[in-house]
Amino acid sequence: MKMGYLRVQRILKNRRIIIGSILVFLIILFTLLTPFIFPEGPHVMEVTERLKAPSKAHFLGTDSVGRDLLCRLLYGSRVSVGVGAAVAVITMVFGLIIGLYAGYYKAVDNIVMRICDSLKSIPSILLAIALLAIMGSGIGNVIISVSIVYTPDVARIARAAVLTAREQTYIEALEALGAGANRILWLNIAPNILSSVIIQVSFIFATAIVTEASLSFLGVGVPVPEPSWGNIVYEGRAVMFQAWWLVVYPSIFIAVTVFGLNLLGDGLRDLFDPQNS
Amino acid sequence: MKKYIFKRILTMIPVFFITSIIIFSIIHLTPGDPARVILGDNAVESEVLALQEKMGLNKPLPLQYVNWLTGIFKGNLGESLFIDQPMTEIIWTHMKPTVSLTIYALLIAAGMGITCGILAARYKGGILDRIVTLISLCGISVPNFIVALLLMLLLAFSVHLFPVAGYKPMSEGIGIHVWYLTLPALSLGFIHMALIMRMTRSSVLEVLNSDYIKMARAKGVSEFAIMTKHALKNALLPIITVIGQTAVTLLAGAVVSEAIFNIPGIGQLVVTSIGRRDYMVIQAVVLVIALINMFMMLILDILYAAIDPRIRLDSR
Amino acid sequence: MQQEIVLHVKNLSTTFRTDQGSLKAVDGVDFIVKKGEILGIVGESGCGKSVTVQSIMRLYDEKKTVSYQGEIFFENKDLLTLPYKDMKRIRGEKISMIFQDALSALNPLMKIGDQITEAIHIHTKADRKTAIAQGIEMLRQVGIPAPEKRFYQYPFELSGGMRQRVMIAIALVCRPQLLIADEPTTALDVTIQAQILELMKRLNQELNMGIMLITHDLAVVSETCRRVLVMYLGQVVEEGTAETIFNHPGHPYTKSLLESIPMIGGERGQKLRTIQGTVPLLNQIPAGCRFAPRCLKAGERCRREMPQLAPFKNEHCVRCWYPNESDGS
Amino acid sequence: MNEDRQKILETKHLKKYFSIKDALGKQTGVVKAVDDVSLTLHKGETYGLVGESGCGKSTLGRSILRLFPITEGEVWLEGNDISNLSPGQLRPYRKKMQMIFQDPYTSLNPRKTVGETLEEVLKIHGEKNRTVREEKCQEALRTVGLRPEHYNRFPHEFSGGQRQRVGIARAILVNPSFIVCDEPVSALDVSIQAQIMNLLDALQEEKQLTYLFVSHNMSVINYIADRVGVMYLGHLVEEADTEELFSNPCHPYTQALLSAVLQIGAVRKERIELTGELPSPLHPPAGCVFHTRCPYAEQKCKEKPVMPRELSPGHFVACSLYGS
Repeated sequence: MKMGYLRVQRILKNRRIIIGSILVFLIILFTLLTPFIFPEGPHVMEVTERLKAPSKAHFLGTDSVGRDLLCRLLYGSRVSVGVGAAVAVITMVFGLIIGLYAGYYKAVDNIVMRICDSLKSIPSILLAIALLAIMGSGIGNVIISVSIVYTPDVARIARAAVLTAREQTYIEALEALGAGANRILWLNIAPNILSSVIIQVSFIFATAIVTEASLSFLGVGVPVPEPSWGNIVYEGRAVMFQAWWLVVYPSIFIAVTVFGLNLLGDGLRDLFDPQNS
Repeated sequence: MKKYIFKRILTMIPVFFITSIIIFSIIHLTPGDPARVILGDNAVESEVLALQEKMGLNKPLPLQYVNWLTGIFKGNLGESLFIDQPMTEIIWTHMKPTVSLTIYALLIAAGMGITCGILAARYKGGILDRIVTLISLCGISVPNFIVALLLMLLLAFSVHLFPVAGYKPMSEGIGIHVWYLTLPALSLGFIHMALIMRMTRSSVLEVLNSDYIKMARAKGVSEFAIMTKHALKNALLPIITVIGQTAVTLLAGAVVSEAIFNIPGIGQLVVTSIGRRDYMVIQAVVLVIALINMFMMLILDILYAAIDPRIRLDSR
Repeated sequence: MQQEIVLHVKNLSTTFRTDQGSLKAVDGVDFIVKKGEILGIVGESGCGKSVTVQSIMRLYDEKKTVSYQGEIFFENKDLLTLPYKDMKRIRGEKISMIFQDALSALNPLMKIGDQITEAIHIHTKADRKTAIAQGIEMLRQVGIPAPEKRFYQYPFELSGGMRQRVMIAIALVCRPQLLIADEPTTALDVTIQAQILELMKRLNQELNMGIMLITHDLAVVSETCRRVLVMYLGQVVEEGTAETIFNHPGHPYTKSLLESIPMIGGERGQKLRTIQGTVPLLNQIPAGCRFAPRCLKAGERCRREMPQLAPFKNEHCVRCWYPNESDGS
Repeated sequence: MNEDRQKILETKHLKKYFSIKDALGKQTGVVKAVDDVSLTLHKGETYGLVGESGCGKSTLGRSILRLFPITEGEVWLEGNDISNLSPGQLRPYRKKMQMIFQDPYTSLNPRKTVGETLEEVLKIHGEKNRTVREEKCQEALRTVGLRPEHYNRFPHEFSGGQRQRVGIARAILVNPSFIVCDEPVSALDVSIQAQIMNLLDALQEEKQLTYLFVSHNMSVINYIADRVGVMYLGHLVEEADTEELFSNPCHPYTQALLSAVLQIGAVRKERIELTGELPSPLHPPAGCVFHTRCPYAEQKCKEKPVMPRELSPGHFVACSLYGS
């Protein structure tokens, strides 16, 4: 899509995008490189090395069963960032479709909006927990339930963007030309609202990571042997007072990633619609 | 005004029904038979049948739904399989801690959020503005269970300013009650404080460069009066919306804080009920929370209409 | 008698700091406003007319985005050097201003009465009761029917014309010496526009109050104003009485502007004259006379040297090396 | 006179009502935006439709183009009744009638280059071949006075006047016979206005186009229209040839409208000032809709509705003062 008018220096001048994308890039890079840094995987236990403070052997120390914290955190990032990315994509696709048709057709709008309101009135974590209780925990189910919880947010943003786009007279011009509804929706409205949807999705990516971590922390998310930032903290909590690093370092990992994503989202909003930054 | 409230209540009825259908279907679309799951695999067939009978699971689904719904209107929310108190009592006892926690967290979030947001907008671009923007950005980046654990480590464990965990009900004195709830409320409210701060700042900024502020200035109104008499009231509308949304998500957040500081709140009840498949309780609690949220949305709308004459008078 | 000068603007320049560098939206503007006179400032969008008047009221954010040069003398004080907080004694009491769209210029959540009495309480010591009485009387004076009822209503409950009158009432309730009207009738329909312009002329007589009328509509200026300034790209290119400007325009820009307006009664078949090219951006201002690239009579000197606003006939100044020696047709 | 020329467009008692529903979908009111309007346009003619905001002139233009369903009455395009055609049946007629919009800043898709916007027009009407499309679009750009290098630029790189030219290029691309111009010059500065009006004039000559020119500016209508219709609160209150209407306005509203129009240097004539406020379209006054503000209103004006009557050839007035 020709974005001719997004001049490069406007992007470079926008500090938030730069820092945000660097942070996100680093996290993704480490996630991909993990199998090379720790080829033996996250489950290696050296029982003699239990609860060791951060040292040269174990940069970030070890957990209650002697597994290296840095290794588990890196493998954990594959889960957490993976879940976040998957939720982001799913919510974007479904949110966009629902929002597009809800914004364009009044009938669809009433039904969809009532459902979104109802989904919204059930607190997100409870809804996620309830869904997980049905489907059983596991990465796939976590992704599905968190996506269900956040799709209404994207749908609401997409719908609002469609309603404003529809007021523009170039849509009326297309109708006067006899253009079909799908051509108007997908070739004219969708590309124009993509920017506000992408901004919302970057925030949902961050919130999804937080929700996954909270779910795992409540013991309903990713099942324990498989490392995820949430369940690492969940396990660390029991021995928190002897081994503070089991709680502090995962927190830093989560905070940095989510902070980077939020920065990226803010920067994109400045770039795409500067007036309401 | 009354017609407006009536109209709002009308629109809530379909939402209530859809919510109840969602909750009901979540519980009853469980793969496998809830009764067998509760009694465990080696349960005797007759026991399973008896339990099914007790829970009314053998009737067709729509009938069960109708019975459940009519039960609600009659105030009978079904009984818990593990706690032998009437459902309303179970919910009420678990509700009290969550309510005081949420209100306390909301006070912190709204209080800090609005004041910092206004100051940041008033001195746009100054150091205060940059600090507030940074705090609000970090605020939304750190999940509340991390904030909780860090607070626990810093303020409770190493410095003993606050109790590490636990809960003291109101009956044992306001001071202790609040003292125990401070860390949970702080951790719960921190993320929402950041959200309110961001929204307040952007909505005050938007109002400050509107035409009626320029007209007020052209009338000779002082900058202070512009902020207090003109800007704040207009900026209040979007702020109320975000506070309303915050209140709804606080109830969700409470689940995590209650788990960390083991406060016997509604969130704790749900998590344990889900653990032991106590469906009736899950259904009742989630429905009550949804009702509270809808009620809060109604209050929000009424507050909105009270402030904005265009809504109040339009619906004459 | 030499009418007393209310306002004297000397070599005013307003520069905006934007991310494309600093743009001089108003570049060396000079004019005077006499007591009880209606002065029209006319020009196409982007010519700096609105920036000029908002600079007089110093409505821009001086800390970050705007800097002023030149002097603005009012009651022999230079408004530009006055400390910012002292401006609030001038605004609304000595000089007040009304804007194009009353719906957005009135606080939507505040009753009309409160918005009027607010101005009274700021500038006078009147107690609550007299303020209300003054307010209602002012609403009646601007021609609002049933002012007592309207006093307690909200802006959105009134029609466009009515809201415009309320804004005028708010601006005039403290009897300022000068009213600045920035495109006051642009958003109104023809019949309502006529009513508002009639009202402004009546108030100008009754209160002997100077009015500065800023608009892009030459017809509004010709029917309402005594003296006219024509602006182009941040500069005054012609100044004179309405009668001379509209019948014997000196500057080529004014002349071709007048010829591109369709007249009722003019011959209908013949093509309208147009000005070729477009208004240059503020960061691509041509050397020499700013209208040279679009002017049919532009000579070598015009492209090299910027003409000054020089006297051309009595009470008629033009910024052009070769003003039109029209034969007074 | 214009009887022998071919009738391009005709509306018969056209009505367009918008119903206002409350939250439950119960209808609480009806806005009679266009109420029983009949007009005829002949080939190569410009019909000026004038009136203040809220009088329904834009709705009339959009109803004729069938941008929304018609409540009642008929629309005939080149002898075919298109009042109740389904979108599919309507498609061939879409090519014959097009529209030019008021606001140059929202009439073009900001994320598509001028070339893409124009080519999409031909794609919709089945022109598969890419080079043919590009040729036609470049040709259209040239006819509206833009240069080939504008083809790949985005709308925000153009001035208001240039964007309006692109809007005109889009309208003439399908060689329509009839164009609704909805306030095409109101948002433009005076000098640009003149350029666009000259362009529309030239295109009318060259392509024998018929315009329904909607505007609230009487001077613009006087210059460009051959025939004029004056609308008030959804009704066509007067209709005549341009010279006739401007020299001999009969309906009190037209007289008031003309007297309120400001003219440069014109000798100041006494002005008929309308009293009262424009009534809300939700509850239009009974009988003649103008009687609440009409200086000559009599008792009969308040009771029976008024049908247009032909005072002189081609000059219709809907006012009971001119009755038998």
